[in-house]
Amino acid sequence: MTVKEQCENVKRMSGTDVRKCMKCGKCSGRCPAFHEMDIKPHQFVSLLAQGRIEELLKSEAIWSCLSCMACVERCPRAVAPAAVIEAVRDTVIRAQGANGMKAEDIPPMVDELIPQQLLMSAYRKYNK
Amino acid sequence: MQEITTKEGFVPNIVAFCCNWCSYAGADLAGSSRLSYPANVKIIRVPCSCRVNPMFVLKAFQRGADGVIICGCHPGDCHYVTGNYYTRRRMAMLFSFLDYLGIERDRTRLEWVSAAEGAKFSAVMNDFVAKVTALGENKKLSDLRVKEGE
Amino acid sequence: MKEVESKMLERAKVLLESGEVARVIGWRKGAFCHDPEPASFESVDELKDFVYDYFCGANLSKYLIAESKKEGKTAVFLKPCDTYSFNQLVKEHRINREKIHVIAVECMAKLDIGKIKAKGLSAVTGVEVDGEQVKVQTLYGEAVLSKTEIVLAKCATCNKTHQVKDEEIVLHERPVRDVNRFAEVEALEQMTAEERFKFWREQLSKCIRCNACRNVCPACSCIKCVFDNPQSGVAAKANDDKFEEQLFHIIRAYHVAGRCTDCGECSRVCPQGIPLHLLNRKFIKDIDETYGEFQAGESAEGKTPLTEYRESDLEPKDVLKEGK
Amino acid sequence: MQRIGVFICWCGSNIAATVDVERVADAVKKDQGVVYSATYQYMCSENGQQLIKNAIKEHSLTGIVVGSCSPRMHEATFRKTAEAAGLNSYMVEIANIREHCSWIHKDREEATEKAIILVRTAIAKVNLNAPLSAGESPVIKRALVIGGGIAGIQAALDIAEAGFEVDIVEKNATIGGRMAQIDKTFPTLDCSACILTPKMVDCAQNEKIDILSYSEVEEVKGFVGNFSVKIKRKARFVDEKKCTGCKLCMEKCPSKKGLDEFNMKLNKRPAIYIPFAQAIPNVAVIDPEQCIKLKTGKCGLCQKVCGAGAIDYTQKDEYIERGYGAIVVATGFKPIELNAFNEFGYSENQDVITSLELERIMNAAGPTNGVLLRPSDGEHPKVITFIQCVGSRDTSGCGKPYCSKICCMYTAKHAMLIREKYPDTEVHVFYIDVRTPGKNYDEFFRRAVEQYGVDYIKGMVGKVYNENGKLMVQGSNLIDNEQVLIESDLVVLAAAIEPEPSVRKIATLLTASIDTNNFLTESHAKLRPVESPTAGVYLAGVCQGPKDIPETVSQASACAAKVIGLLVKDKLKTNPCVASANETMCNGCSQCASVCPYGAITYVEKELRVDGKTELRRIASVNPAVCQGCGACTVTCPSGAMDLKGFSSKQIMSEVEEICKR
Repeated sequence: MTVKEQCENVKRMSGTDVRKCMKCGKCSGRCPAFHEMDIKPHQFVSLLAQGRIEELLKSEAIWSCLSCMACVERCPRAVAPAAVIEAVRDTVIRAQGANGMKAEDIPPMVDELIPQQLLMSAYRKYNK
Repeated sequence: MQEITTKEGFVPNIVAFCCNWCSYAGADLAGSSRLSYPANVKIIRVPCSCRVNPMFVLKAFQRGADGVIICGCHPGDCHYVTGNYYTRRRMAMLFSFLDYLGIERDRTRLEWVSAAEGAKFSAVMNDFVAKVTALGENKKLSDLRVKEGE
Repeated sequence: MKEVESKMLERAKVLLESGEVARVIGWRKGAFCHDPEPASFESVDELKDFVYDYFCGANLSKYLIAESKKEGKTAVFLKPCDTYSFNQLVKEHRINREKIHVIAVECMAKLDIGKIKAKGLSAVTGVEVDGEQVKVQTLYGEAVLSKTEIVLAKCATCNKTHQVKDEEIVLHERPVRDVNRFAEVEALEQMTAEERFKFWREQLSKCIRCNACRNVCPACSCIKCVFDNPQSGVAAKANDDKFEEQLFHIIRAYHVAGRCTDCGECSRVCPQGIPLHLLNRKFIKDIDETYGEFQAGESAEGKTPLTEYRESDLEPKDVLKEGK
Repeated sequence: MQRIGVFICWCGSNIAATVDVERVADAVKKDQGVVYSATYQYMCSENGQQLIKNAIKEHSLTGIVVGSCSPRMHEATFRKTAEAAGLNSYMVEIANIREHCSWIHKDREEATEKAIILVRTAIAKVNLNAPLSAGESPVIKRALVIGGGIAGIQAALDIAEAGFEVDIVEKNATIGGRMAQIDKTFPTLDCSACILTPKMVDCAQNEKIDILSYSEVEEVKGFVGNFSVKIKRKARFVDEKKCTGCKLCMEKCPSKKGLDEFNMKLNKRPAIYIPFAQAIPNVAVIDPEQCIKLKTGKCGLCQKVCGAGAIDYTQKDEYIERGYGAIVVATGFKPIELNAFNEFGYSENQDVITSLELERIMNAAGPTNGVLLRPSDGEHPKVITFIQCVGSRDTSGCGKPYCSKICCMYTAKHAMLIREKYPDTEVHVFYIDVRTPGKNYDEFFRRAVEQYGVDYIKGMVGKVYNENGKLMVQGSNLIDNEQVLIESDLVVLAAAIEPEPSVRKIATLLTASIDTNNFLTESHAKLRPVESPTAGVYLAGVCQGPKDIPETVSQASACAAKVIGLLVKDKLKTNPCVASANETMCNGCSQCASVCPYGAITYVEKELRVDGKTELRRIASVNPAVCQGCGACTVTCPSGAMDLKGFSSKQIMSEVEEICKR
């Protein structure tokens, strides 16, 4: 995948329109993991908008994000920084070698307590 | 001009309804910019595209027009605030209905042309004439009746 | 149905006798068993010809335009589908609601004598309906037909319920039909343009401009029709020998678009058997799909789809694209 | 039968080079109604017009067709020509054979043929033309201003200055509006009351101005020049004519639980009160929710102490009806509700306040007599944090998508004033952008930073929370890529502003259009910015869009100029090309009225004689002074009873037919 394709892919996966960002920084203003992040939530949006996906893929911050969604909740422009981080994280996971979850793994996992939807999303998430 | 009805040298007759405030002025601008379009397009000035009654459109076809195009201000720019929104619904429903009757959909068109869009006016007319020419003479709309001995 | 009829008769008598209403609008026996006609009953005496049976398909709502102008109150029997037309006419200020007493009556689907005759039966003297079975008595004996095959086109897809009632006479629960009323329209849409053209050309060529569709249509209630008005520019004149019927039917369908309640009377009365309701249903379907579901006559208030708009409405070319 | 003259213009070579003008004139000579045809080099010239005039007289023409340039160019010219020769100006039709023909076609044969068709189309139309005359409607020489804030005050003063009577309808007990609540104004830092209250007094003293305070518009009928407005005068339980404004009642009133609206509910006020010291009219009002006498029947202290005998507990709402020629809407704004913004803790913390509340706290006549004390404990705050764009530029659905425009400037003002008065205070401002377009505006903002040392932080606050009595403000500092935590004593939110909610009702009453944010829509964003699309209705102040005081005042004066321009006329000429319904064909179905953007169509019950019978019918009636002639109604009318003069169905049909003849 080219950088451009990767960028488009992350944008699509995140479902967020990074051009809507007005660079207010409210996301980073609220982020509880801010100090642990090498790239801050608002920078995820900004760097993705600039197409600097490689920096994001190398970021340690994708592992520090707590997915608390405070940034999504607070954004006045309905941009979702956490979704961008999640999309970058998924991209990294998927690139780490083949499918992370096989169809045959599913039956033993099927437990009445696990929502079907969760399995489906996990399957979608950990596979190419 | 001699009557040419063969498909080969067919020259369609087009009636264009233009609203006074935007599209008629757009047509004027096309004129003053010398942006040509075929002479078989003849414009009728109406105050607003919402003045165009479907009956006018059908009458044109009945009388032998090969294509009818309605031009108005862009949605939101109507001189009368809301006129073209009504036009849009009316014509959307009428055109879809004509299509349902099996009448070629390229014979009707609704376009938004502002007073500044002389080039668009000319381009739209050229394109519309080309499409109608390709369809050939309008037989369907002028007479739907099954003829004796058919 | 007999029970319903006797209850209706009973109510009509009481209303007339008490002077509560000046007249009752219902159906009167015709020359045959299958041609009852709409009638106004002004005295108990006149009620001797009152009838309500499986051939009472006529929509009585349009008569109320004139009746509500008369002195005194008018009672009317309305089937579910008729109440939509009634509402629409109230909305358009054509009927004075206060002067009408609406008695909602059950319908159970009406029969199409044309379809019965098409089954090869003639000289029909009576019918007996038993669920899906219809026993048809004729001078030449009895035959049993399937009801589905001989109901009026408008009843075949009807799931309407009473929208207006001042009182009701409903004794049986009507089965809910699981049918798509747009199936025929969809079938036409699936055809090629040429096939559609051929279909409509054949159909509309049958038109003899008898104006029955216009006269029966509750939405076509103009005091003066454009086709009768030389000022309109569309009134038929001797030199209009082309495209005349088509123009008439297109304009008619357009004029009732957003107002047509799909009562199906146009097709019922057409002596040439033209499926005129398929013209109106196309508009209904397009409106539903493009501007959101809308049933004319469901309310006696509010705008109709063609007298309102949204800034985000589709362009005509996109409506065509969305369709076929 | 018409007698039509056809005049084909060469337009020098503009037309004549491509169109054989003689052939055109010749071709139509025998057309229906045509009795004369001619060509001329420049038909619009003095000589060309003379040619037309002479022909009209010599040939007793009843209609003319001019084949020339676009009607948008010279239709008015030729109409005047016709009128000068005694022919009704609407008996003129133009065939556009320049812009729509000679200029776009190269082939002379083709262009000539088309020109003939275009001229014939115009002939077909003129055959059906009927003389039209512009109607006249009288103008009531009185204006109504809805809203008594600075916009309404300015508009009223300007209109009165020109000698016209003006009524100001204000829903509150006093005029003054939001500006009266403001402490100082940017960028000059004048005291707001010092510049506003003299204007309020001018209004009260101007004999042309009638202030209807504590009143609301209930109903509007009529049209430009001729509005009839029903106004509700709410019961204030105090006789306006008798009350001297001595305030003795306020002292004696035992019910002191009402929240002082003027001070943004930061303190209490008695049940009988005058909103503020310089109120106009300076008359008390009783809050029926708080008044013991009105609620229980016992008390009546104010009546006892009132020397003027002004108190009247039996007062009822009254309705008055007045006529106006023009209406100015100046309903103003309010700050948005902040309930949706939990992150700033406005509802939980008393010391999180809005900027308008701060204005009152800073004001000498405010709840703290102008001393900066925080609401919770009356302590002097040492660290103050301002947050801009609270609810502005917000597309998430919580706030408003637009920029409220005034917040950057007033925040700079507040920051500066605090730093000046209390130099020991630390002031931080969180900003997304600082927007300061305006004369001396950026200089003003820079002064706050450079001269007063206000700390501007580029970033936004994510959370405000209370920790041990301190307000912890957590936000981002994007310049330093840091997350900051500021321990503050007071947090001030620059809340977005929105149109005063009552404007919706006003817009409906006036059939004035309103946008999705409840701002009234102007007729043209650039060229008619103070006029509503509804004729005779004008817009001033924030009801049309966010703006500051100088802009509001300019707009109000512009409105006044428009109103004066209207009121000086004794009669208004109306466009004769309007819709009208044929009574005998009208169904009265109301469909036409539902598409009319101007509310020009009403219904009347009328007795008609049809076929020898008399019938009472409901019939559409178009007000020609209001109708603008778009024709939307004509297509909605199924019976064709509704038609448009000058563009009748029959005329358009005849044009269609002519074109289709080829």
